[in-house]
Amino acid sequence: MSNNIIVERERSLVELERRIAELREASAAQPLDMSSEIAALEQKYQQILHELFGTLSPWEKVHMARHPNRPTSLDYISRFDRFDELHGDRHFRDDPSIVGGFGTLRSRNVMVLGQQRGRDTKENLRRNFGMPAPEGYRKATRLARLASRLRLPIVTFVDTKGADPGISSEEHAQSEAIAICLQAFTMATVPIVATIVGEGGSGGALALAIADFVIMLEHSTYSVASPEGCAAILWSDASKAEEAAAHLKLTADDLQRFGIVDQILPEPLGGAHRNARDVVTQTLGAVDAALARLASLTPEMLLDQRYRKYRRLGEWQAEGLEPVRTAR
Amino acid sequence: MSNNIIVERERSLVELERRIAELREASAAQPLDMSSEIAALEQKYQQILHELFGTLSPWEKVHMARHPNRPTSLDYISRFDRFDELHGDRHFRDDPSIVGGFGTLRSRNVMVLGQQRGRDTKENLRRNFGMPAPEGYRKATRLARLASRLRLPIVTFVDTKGADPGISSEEHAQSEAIAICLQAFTMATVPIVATIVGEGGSGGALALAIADFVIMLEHSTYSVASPEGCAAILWSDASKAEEAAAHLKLTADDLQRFGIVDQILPEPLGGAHRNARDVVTQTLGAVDAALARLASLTPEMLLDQRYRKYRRLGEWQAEGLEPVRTAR
Amino acid sequence: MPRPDWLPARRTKENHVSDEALWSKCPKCGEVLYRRDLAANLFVCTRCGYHFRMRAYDRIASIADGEFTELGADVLPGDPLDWSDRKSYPAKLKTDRERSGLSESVVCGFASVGGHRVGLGVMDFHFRGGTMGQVTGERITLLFEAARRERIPCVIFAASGGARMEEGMLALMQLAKTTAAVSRFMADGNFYLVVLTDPTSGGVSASFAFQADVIVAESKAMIGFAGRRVIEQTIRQRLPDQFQTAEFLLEKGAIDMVVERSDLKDTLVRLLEYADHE
Amino acid sequence: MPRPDWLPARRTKENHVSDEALWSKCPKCGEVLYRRDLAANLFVCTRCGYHFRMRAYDRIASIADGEFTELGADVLPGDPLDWSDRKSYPAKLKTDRERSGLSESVVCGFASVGGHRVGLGVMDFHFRGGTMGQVTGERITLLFEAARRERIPCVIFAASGGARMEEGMLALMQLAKTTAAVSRFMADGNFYLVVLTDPTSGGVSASFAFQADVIVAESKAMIGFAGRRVIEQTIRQRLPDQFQTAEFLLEKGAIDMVVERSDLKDTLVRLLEYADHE
Ligand SMILES: [Zn+2]
Ligand SMILES: [Zn+2]
Repeated sequence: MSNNIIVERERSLVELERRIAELREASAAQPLDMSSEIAALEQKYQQILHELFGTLSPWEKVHMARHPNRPTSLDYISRFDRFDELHGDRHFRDDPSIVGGFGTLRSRNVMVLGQQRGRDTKENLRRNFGMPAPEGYRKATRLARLASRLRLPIVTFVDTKGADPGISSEEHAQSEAIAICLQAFTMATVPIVATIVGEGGSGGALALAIADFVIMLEHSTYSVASPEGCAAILWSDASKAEEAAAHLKLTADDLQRFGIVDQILPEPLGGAHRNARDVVTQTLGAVDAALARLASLTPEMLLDQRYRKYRRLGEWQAEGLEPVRTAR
Repeated sequence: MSNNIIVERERSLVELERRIAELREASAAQPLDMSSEIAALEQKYQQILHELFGTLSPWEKVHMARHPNRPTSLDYISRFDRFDELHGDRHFRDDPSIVGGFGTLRSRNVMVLGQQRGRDTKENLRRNFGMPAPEGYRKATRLARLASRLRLPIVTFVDTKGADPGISSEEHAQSEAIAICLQAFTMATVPIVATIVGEGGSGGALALAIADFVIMLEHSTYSVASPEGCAAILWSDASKAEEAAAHLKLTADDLQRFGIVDQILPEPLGGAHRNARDVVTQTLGAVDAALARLASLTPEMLLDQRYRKYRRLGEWQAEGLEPVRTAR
Repeated sequence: MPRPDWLPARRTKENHVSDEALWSKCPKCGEVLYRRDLAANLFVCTRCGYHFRMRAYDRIASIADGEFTELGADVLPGDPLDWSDRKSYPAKLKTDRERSGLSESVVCGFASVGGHRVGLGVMDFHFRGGTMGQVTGERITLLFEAARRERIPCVIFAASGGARMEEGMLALMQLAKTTAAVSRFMADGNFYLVVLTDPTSGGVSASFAFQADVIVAESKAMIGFAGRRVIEQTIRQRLPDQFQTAEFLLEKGAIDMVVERSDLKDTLVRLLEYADHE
Repeated sequence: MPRPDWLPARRTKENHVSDEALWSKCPKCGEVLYRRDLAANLFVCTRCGYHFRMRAYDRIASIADGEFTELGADVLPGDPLDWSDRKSYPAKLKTDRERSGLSESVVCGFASVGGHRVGLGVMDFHFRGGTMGQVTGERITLLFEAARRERIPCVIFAASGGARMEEGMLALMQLAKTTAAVSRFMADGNFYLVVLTDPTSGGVSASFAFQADVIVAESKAMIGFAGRRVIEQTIRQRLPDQFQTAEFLLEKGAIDMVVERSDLKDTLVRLLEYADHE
C-alpha cells in the first residue's frame, strides 16, 4: 500500500468517480434523463477536489511531488519530436537512474538529461528509485561536455530524492562525481534550461539543475534535504518530517521569491498526473520558449550571465550584527 | 628460478666474480702480492663479459629489457631533486602499476609518470608486473591534463609488457582508458619527454610515450607486441618468440632509423643494471637537456610540431603497385 | 538494399575467387544461404539473425545514399620491415588483395548518408584481419584531415584484430597518428561517430575507435582490448559467452548503444541530424 | 608550533567559555591532555596520535608563516528563511558564535605559506558542524575571486557536515556559487589545493572540496558524500570501521595523498612550489 498522503486522499474520490461513471452509462442505455443527477454529483466531485487539493501545505506538496503517477522525466522526453538515448559513463556502468541523449524539441536539436525513477516496482528497482550513482553523474558530465562541443542546448528534467547513498556509490566517489558534474554544467558553453518536475532533492538534484533558466512545476519541491533527512539531522527524529517540510521553504513560490526559480508552471487541480498530457505540453512549450530567448546569446554572454546569476544567490550582509573580529 | 637468458648468462660470471673478490681480500690481508693474478682474472672477466654481452641479438635485448635488476621508473624518479606522488583516478582505484606526481628535475618542476613493475615478487604482485589497469591510464590522463593547466612539462618513463589483459580491465574499458590517455598526451600544451627505460610493450607503453622527444636506452625494446604475443598471433606458437623478436625491429637502432626514437643512450657492457647509478644520471641529464631545448616553444608551436612528428610516421607510397581501384 | 552501379565493379575480384562465394553457411544456425539473398538482407542470416562480417564496399553500399568518392586509394602498403616468415609480407598482402578485392584494411572516402555529407571510413576484417598498418592509419588520417577542412562529421566502421605485426612499430605509431588527427578534428567541434563491428580489438579499439563522440556497436559484435584467447590464457579459465559482446559493453557503460544491422542506417542518419547546424 | 601575536586575541571568546577548555580528553585512548601541550603538538594526542578537530584560527596559525589577512569577515549570516524550531536560527548562530569565537563556519583570507602567498580558507566543525550557509559560500567565493585576480593558488581546509538546513535552498545554492568561482579560477590555470579534514561530507564534499587539482586528506579523517548513519540505515547493517576514512579513499583512488598533521605544512609548501612560476 502506498503511504503517500495524496494517494490516500484520492481513494475517497474513487467511489464518487465510479458512481458518476455508472450513472452516465445508465443514462446512455435508458430513455431516463439523469443529467441533473449527474451534474449534481459532478459538482460535488469538483467541490471535494477543491477541498482536498485546493491549497496544499508544503508537506502535501512533498507527497504530490512523489506521487507514483506523477509524470517522470521520460514522460516529458517521450513527447519530444525525437529522442536517441546515449548510455554509459565509458568507464564502469550505465546508470539507468539518469537518462540522457540527443533529442529534438519543437524542431530544435538539444541534449536532454533527466533523473528517472521507476513507474512501477520493477522499474524502480532497476532505476534505484531515481537515485543516481556516480556513474549516472559521470554520464551526465560526459553528455554536457558533448553538448558544448556540438553546440547543442541542454535541457534537463529534475526528479530525484537525492543521489544514491549506498556503499558502492561511496566507493566510486559520489562526491567527486557530483562535484565534477556541477563544474561541467557551470562551464557548458551552450544554453541550459532545467525543469523541476518532481522532487528536487539536494545536491543530487542540483547536479542537473545548474541552468540559465529554471522552471518549476507548481507542486514540485526543491529542497536542501528531504524533510525526513532534515528532521533526522536536526532533531534525530525522521518522523518530524512534516514540521521540517514547513520550515525548509521548498515550494515553487518560496523558490521563485529567492530567485532560484525563474518560472512556475500551474498544475491541474489535484496535481500534474490528473492531466499529464496538458502538463507535458505546457512544460515543453515553456522549455522551448526559454531556449528561444537564450538562443541569441554567445558562449561568453551565457557564461557571464550564468556566473552572475549564481554569484548573486546568498550575498548577504546582516544588519546590526558586529563581525567577530578581534584585535590584532 | 629466472628464465631470463641474461640472468642465466650472468651465472657464469658469478664464480669468476667470487674468485676475484677472494683474491683481493687475501691480497689485502697478506703481504703476498697477487696483483698480477688479479689483473689476469679481471682481464678474463672483461673478456667473458664481452663475449657474453658485446653484441646482443634482438631476443637477448628483450631479456635485457626485462632483467629483474634493470633500473625501473622509480629508480629514475627517486633521483629527482624532489618527487611528490599523486594517486588515483578519482573514480575507482589507485593503480600502483603507474606511478605519477610532481617532481623537480635539476631545478625544473615537472609532472612525472612511469609504468612501474615490482623489484621483487611481492611488489610485482602489488604492481601487477607493471601492467597497468584502466585506472592507471586514467590517473595518467588526469595528471597530464593537470600538467597542462599548471604549465608543467611532462616527463615519462616507459617500462611495461603491455596494458593488463584481465577481466576487470576489460570490464572497466581498457581500450577507452588508453584511447583517452593517447588524446590527453596528444593535446597536452606542455613539452613532453619520454624515455623507454625497459620493455616498451604495445599500446600500453605508447599511452605514456606520445612525446615531443623520445629517448631510448640502448638495450631497451619497444615493440608493437611482445615477441611471444607476436608469435602466438602469427604462428599460433608462442615458443617461436625468438624468431618474432628478430622480425619485429624492436631495438633502439631500428627505431631511431624509423624516426620513432630521437636519441639512444648507451648502456654499460652487460646492461644498465651493472652501473645503474651512472645510467640514471646520464638519462636524467638527457631528459633535462631535451626539456631545455623544448622550453622556449609556445603551446601552439608544441602542438603543431607534435602533430607533424606523428603525422609523418607511416606516410607510405608504394612504388610500382597499382591501387585496387575498379572502374566506376 | 539498393545496389549502386559501382558496387558490382568493385566486387569483381571477390566474385572471381570461387563458386563457393555463391553460397554461405550460417555459422550460428547452419542454414545455407544463397549469397544474393544474404546480400539483400544486409548479410544477416534470414533464419537466425546472425550478423555476418561485412565487406567494406558492401557496407558502404548499405550506408551511403548513392555515390562514394574514395580518398587515399592510391596510398598503398609497402614492406617497411622487410618482413618474411613462412611467406614474405608482400606475398601476404598480394593474397589478401586478391581474396578481398581491397588494397588495404580500410576504405575511406566521402559519401552522403541520409542527405548528410560525411567522411566515411570502413575497415574490413577480410584484409589482414582488419589489422592497422601504416596505410590504414594514413587513410584514416587523410579522412579526418579532409573532413576537418570541410567541417563535416566523420563516421568510422571499426573491425580490427589490432595493429599489424608485419609493420612492427610503424603500425603501432598509427595509434598516435590517428589520435592526433581525430583530436584536432574533434577540438574544432566536429562530430565523430563510430560503429564497432565484429570484431574490434587491440590497437584500433585503444585509439580512434574509443575516441568518438558517440559509440554505436552492432549487435553481438565482440569488442575488447585484449583478445579472448589471451585473457583465457592469462586467467586459465573459460570466459562466459556474453563477455566482450556489444551488449556486455553497453551494460558496462563503455558504449552508447547497440543496434541491429537492419536499423543501422536509420540510426546513423538520426544521429547525424543532431550535429547538423545548417 | 610558534604562536603568532594575533592568535590569543582571536581565541579570546573560546577561552572565556569554561575551565574545561584547559583540559581535553583523547576520545581514542582516553588520555587527559593539558590543552596547551595539545596545542603545541598541533592538537594531535601525544600518546596515541589521534587527530583532534582543529579550530580555524589554530589551523591557520599552524599553516601560515605569520600574518593572516582576513577577507569577508564582515559578511555575516542572517535568517533568510525566518527559521525557528526548538530555538530560532539567530539564537543558534549566537550560541555558536560564543562557543566557537567565529562568525561563520569558514574563515578566509590571505597568508604566506612557506613563502608562497595563497588564498587560504579554513572551515571549522565547531560552528554549526561546519555546515555551509550563504555566508560560508560567499566567503569561499570572495576568496577564489580575489585569488584569481591576484593569480595566486588557493588552499582550502574542508570540514563540514554538508549544507545548512536552516538556510534551506539558499544553502544548497552555495554548491553552485562556489563551483562557479572555483571553475573560473581553475580555468585561468591557477592552482587549487584542498585538505580534507575530519569530517568532510555532503554538499561541501560534493562541490568545491572534490574539484581541487590536488586533494590531500588528513590521516583517519572521515570523508564521504552520505553520512555513515544514513548509509547504515539504508543498507541495514554496520559498516566496517575503515569505510570512508582517508586511507580508504586513497585506496579507492578518490584522493591524492594522506598526510599526518605533523607533516602537513611541509607537504603543502612542497606542493605549492610546483605551481610556482615566479
Ligand atoms: Zn543463421
Ligand atoms: Zn590518544
